[in-house]
Amino acid sequence: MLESASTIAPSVDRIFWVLVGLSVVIMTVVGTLVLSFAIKYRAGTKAYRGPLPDWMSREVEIGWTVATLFVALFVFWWAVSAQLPHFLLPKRALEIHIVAKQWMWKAQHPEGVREIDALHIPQGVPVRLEMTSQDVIHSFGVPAFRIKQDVLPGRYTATWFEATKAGDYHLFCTEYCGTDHARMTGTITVMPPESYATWLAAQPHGEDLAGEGAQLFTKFGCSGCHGAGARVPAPPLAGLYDRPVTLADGSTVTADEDYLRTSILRPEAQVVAGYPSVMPSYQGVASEEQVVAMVAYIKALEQGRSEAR
Amino acid sequence: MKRDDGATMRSDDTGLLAREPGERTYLTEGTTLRSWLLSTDHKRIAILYAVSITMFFFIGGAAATVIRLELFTPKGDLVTADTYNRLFTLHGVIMVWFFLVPSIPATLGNFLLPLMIGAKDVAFPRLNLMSWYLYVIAGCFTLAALLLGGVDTGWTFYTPFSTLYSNSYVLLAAFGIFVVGFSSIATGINFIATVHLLRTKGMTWMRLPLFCWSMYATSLVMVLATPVLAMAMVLICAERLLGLPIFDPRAGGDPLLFQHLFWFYSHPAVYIMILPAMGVVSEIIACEARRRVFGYQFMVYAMLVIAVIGFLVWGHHMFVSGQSPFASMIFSFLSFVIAVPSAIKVFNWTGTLYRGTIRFSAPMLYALGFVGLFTLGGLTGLFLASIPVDVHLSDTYFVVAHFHYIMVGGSVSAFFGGLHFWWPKITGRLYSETFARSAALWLFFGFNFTFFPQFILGYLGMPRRYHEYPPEFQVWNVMSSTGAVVLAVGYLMPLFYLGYSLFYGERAPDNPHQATGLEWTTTSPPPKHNFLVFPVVRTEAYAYHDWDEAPGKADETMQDERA
Amino acid sequence: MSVAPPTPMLVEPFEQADRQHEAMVFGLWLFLATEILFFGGFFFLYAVARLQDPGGFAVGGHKANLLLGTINTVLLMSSSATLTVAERAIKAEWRRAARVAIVATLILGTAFLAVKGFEYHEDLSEHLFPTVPGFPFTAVGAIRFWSFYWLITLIHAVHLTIGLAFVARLLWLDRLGTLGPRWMVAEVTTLYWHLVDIVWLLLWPLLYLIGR
Amino acid sequence: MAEDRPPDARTIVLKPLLVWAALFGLGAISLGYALVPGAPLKPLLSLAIVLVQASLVLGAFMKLGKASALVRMTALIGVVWLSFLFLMAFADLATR
Repeated sequence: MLESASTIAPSVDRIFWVLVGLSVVIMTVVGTLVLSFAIKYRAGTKAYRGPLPDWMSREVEIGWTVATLFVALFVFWWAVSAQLPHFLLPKRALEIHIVAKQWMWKAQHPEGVREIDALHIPQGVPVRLEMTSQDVIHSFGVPAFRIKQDVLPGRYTATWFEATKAGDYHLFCTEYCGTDHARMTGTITVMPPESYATWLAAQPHGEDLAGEGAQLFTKFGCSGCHGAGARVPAPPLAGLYDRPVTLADGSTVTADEDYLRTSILRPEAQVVAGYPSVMPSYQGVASEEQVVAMVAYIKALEQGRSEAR
Repeated sequence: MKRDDGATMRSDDTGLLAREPGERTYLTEGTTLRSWLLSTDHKRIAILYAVSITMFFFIGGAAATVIRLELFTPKGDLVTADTYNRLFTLHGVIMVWFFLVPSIPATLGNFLLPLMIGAKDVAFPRLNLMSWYLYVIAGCFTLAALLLGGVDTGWTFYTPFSTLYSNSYVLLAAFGIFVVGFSSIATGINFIATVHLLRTKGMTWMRLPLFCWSMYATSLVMVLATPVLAMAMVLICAERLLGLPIFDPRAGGDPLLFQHLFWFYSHPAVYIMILPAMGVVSEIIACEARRRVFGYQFMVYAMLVIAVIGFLVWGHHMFVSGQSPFASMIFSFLSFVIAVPSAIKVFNWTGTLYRGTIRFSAPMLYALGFVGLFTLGGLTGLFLASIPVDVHLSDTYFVVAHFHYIMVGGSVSAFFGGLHFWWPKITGRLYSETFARSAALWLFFGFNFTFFPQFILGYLGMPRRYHEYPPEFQVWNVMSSTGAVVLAVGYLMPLFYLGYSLFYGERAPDNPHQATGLEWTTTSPPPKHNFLVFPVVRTEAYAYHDWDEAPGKADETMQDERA
Repeated sequence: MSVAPPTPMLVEPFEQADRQHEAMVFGLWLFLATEILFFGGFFFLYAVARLQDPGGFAVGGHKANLLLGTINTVLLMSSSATLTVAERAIKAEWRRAARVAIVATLILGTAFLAVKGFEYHEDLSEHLFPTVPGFPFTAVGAIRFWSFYWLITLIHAVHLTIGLAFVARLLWLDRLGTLGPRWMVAEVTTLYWHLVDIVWLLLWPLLYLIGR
Repeated sequence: MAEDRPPDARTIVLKPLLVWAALFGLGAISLGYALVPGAPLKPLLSLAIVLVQASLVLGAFMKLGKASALVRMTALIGVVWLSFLFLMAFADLATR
């Protein structure tokens, strides 16, 4: 059957096979009852057909209804409790940025390596995927890891997994996205950490992601306002990532990747309190990959160092 | 052909439309095309609907056959990617809105509801005719969209693909669906008013046959869910026609907003498709097992609970779409709760068979097939309601198998069962039982052969809407495709023997199955105003035997009355 | 003056007047429930857009033409009142008063559409349509406000035009002289009209009073 | 559906005009309050006034109060089902 190559795969499979078992039991119960009644009470047989036995009464019906409800709620509790740990994204994880485009996947490693329709990751290391789409809704689905997450245009969606077995696994786009939806596939290559490191070093790459972001930071003129000696009033970016920010309309939001991306592309949507809304929108100016690089740079500022890890 | 319980029948063949010369039935009321196309008789409108949905059923079925032929091979070699996308969209749109949603309510419901509650006609006969014309107009728009080039958005019309990136005839199709929505709203309003206001003397709520309850519950869902679909389609048309950036992500539009509005209709829509099937199956099983329905009140409350909670569970279509974990957990919880009423119904159908006198007529085969397939379909729904398993199975062939088990295994086989069960009442003719039974068995195996392999494909991870797939999935796809060919042939069979029975079939007596129900107390086919003398109801529905009596005894008394 | 309304003309399946009356009112209210859900979906869209970017929304909303909006609200309120007068006059068989009240409703309704048309002309001259090149706003909230404004007012205007057609039908029935016995049709038409009025009563503050 | 008193000029013309005046007054209050700069809770108050206006139209013009229980239930169901859409959709939108 399907290999289970991630930490959550066994728990998903356990629920799946228990539900298969439950279904087989219920199907056999209903099947045998229907078949035996059909044979025993078919027209022409001399089986006893008196009034219903008194145990088959209202109370029995209420009984098995409540029993069914109890089984259903048990399965619900079990499924949710298995899913809860997966909802929380691990903080210490290898961050891969995925940009989906009509009919191809583009991956960016923090070290600046870029891959198309392929993703090399180390075994045994939790990997966090920050994903966005340049056009329509796609979906990052890896059956072997039992994970799937729609990739939405206009915002970041994230999921994570930790691969446990080395090898090549299918990557499918599992949300209909147009003509070549069926060809928007790729392979995830899980490698032992050492061979991942050698593979990484062998890849041709210039600056790492945050470094690339730094170059773009100056190229797009962000440093003019947000830089060290700027005279124009602009919110400071050092140490901004993951901190609460109070907005002009009084609400506070945490400065996660989504906030940083929206502030770059649609600055007037979330104006910081105490600052005029003068920042120009970079929608259409900076591509998604460039925004990803700049967001990585701003996050890197948090440790007060300009280059990445 | 004699029914196996020896009911006598006159088989003199006096023309197509009536039993004796000069007998006036709703068929003899006018034979011009105009008398059919402008008739406000609920029975004629039912037949108009039956003809038009059969046409759409075969258009949708043809698309499905080409899809399955394409999936014989891993490489996309029969049709291009774009044609394949337009084929499965055509299959989805036609089958959902132009066959399944109207199939049982608009044909059997229209024909039988007034008969079963002892009324002359539905509450608003002209609105009923307008409902069919809305359906026809919508059909023209959708067929125009398909003939001009088709739609490639999938039947779900997800934005921003449907609004910004698709250059197919989305506008025409969306307007077609907007109009067919009003057709089902009109039918829904009609049925609710009819059940409330036109029940005959003695027909209290708790004496209503379960088919009428299913029509009532379905109409509630049709009336309350369809407006939001109409609104979603207006939004798509507005964005494509006027360019208003409602779902445009660059202008802050949230693609999930459309999904919420779409699924707010589309999940109740699947209950629109299954509730009538439950009503038909309850009628058939009670009659063919000669027993009162086990737990009648539980069956009624189960249908009403399904109709209401059906509006609160739509989020289980969006577990992986970027919905908040909190909302996913709430929708998952409510999806588990709604599984319980369906379970009650399956237990009660099985309970009805206990100590019955079961006859295996063709309708009964379809009904028993329904119980089996609907149970498996419902159980796989539990898989998809639990979040971790749904994350793995979402948008794979597991989902395709799940909803085909409910819609085709459940709703279509119940529709065929109902069509066969009431065929003598509708047409006044008897069909050949041997052909009908073999077709039922053929369809049962063809269906399982087609869709069970898709559960396995789904677990292995084959995504939906793929015309090219990795080679390791080919085994199951070939199995499913051969099954589909068997199924397609199976669906042609009823056309022949039912068509044959129309012209050369035996004349049907008023009550060939000795069923209880007001529709069987009038002639078949019934006169224009249904009853020569309006019946008064004194007993509960399905009074096949007294409470403290065995079913066998009641049969003899019924025979004596008849002879 | 007859105490009860005139004996109604009975239609197909109904034999008693009160059953037919109950059926018509109940059937119409079922349709009004679908209208509530249909417009409700748009107000849901409004709520999401406004909560997403309240500031931009208010900035966009400020440019809506308050004067014309208020005039329209008064026009529609008055048309509801005149149509109620008409309906009660029909039941009391005051045919002349009914005819005057129906004509008044038609005039008020058409006036509403005229003012609306003029307002659209004003808005377009100020490029207040999101895709028109000179659209003065870039804020997301403002873009969404104006797309909602055009969408909902056009749909409301379509509903109003259909309502006007049905009210005009009453005038036609009166000319045929059958309006008295068909007072139920008049009552049902007024129910639809009042819902269109209520939708506008809710729309007016949402479109014109925000950002003031 | 006989009126309780014989219908005369009072019920046919005067009452609707009174209701119209009430609607007009409420609209004026809503407009006035909205134009006061810096007044708190403007949206809340305007919606509350709309609620009063709507119930006036429903009660006086549409006679929902005198309608049968079935009809009143239908009107209620329309609003209750709409609240399903708002509640469940905002369960997602508000907690994202």
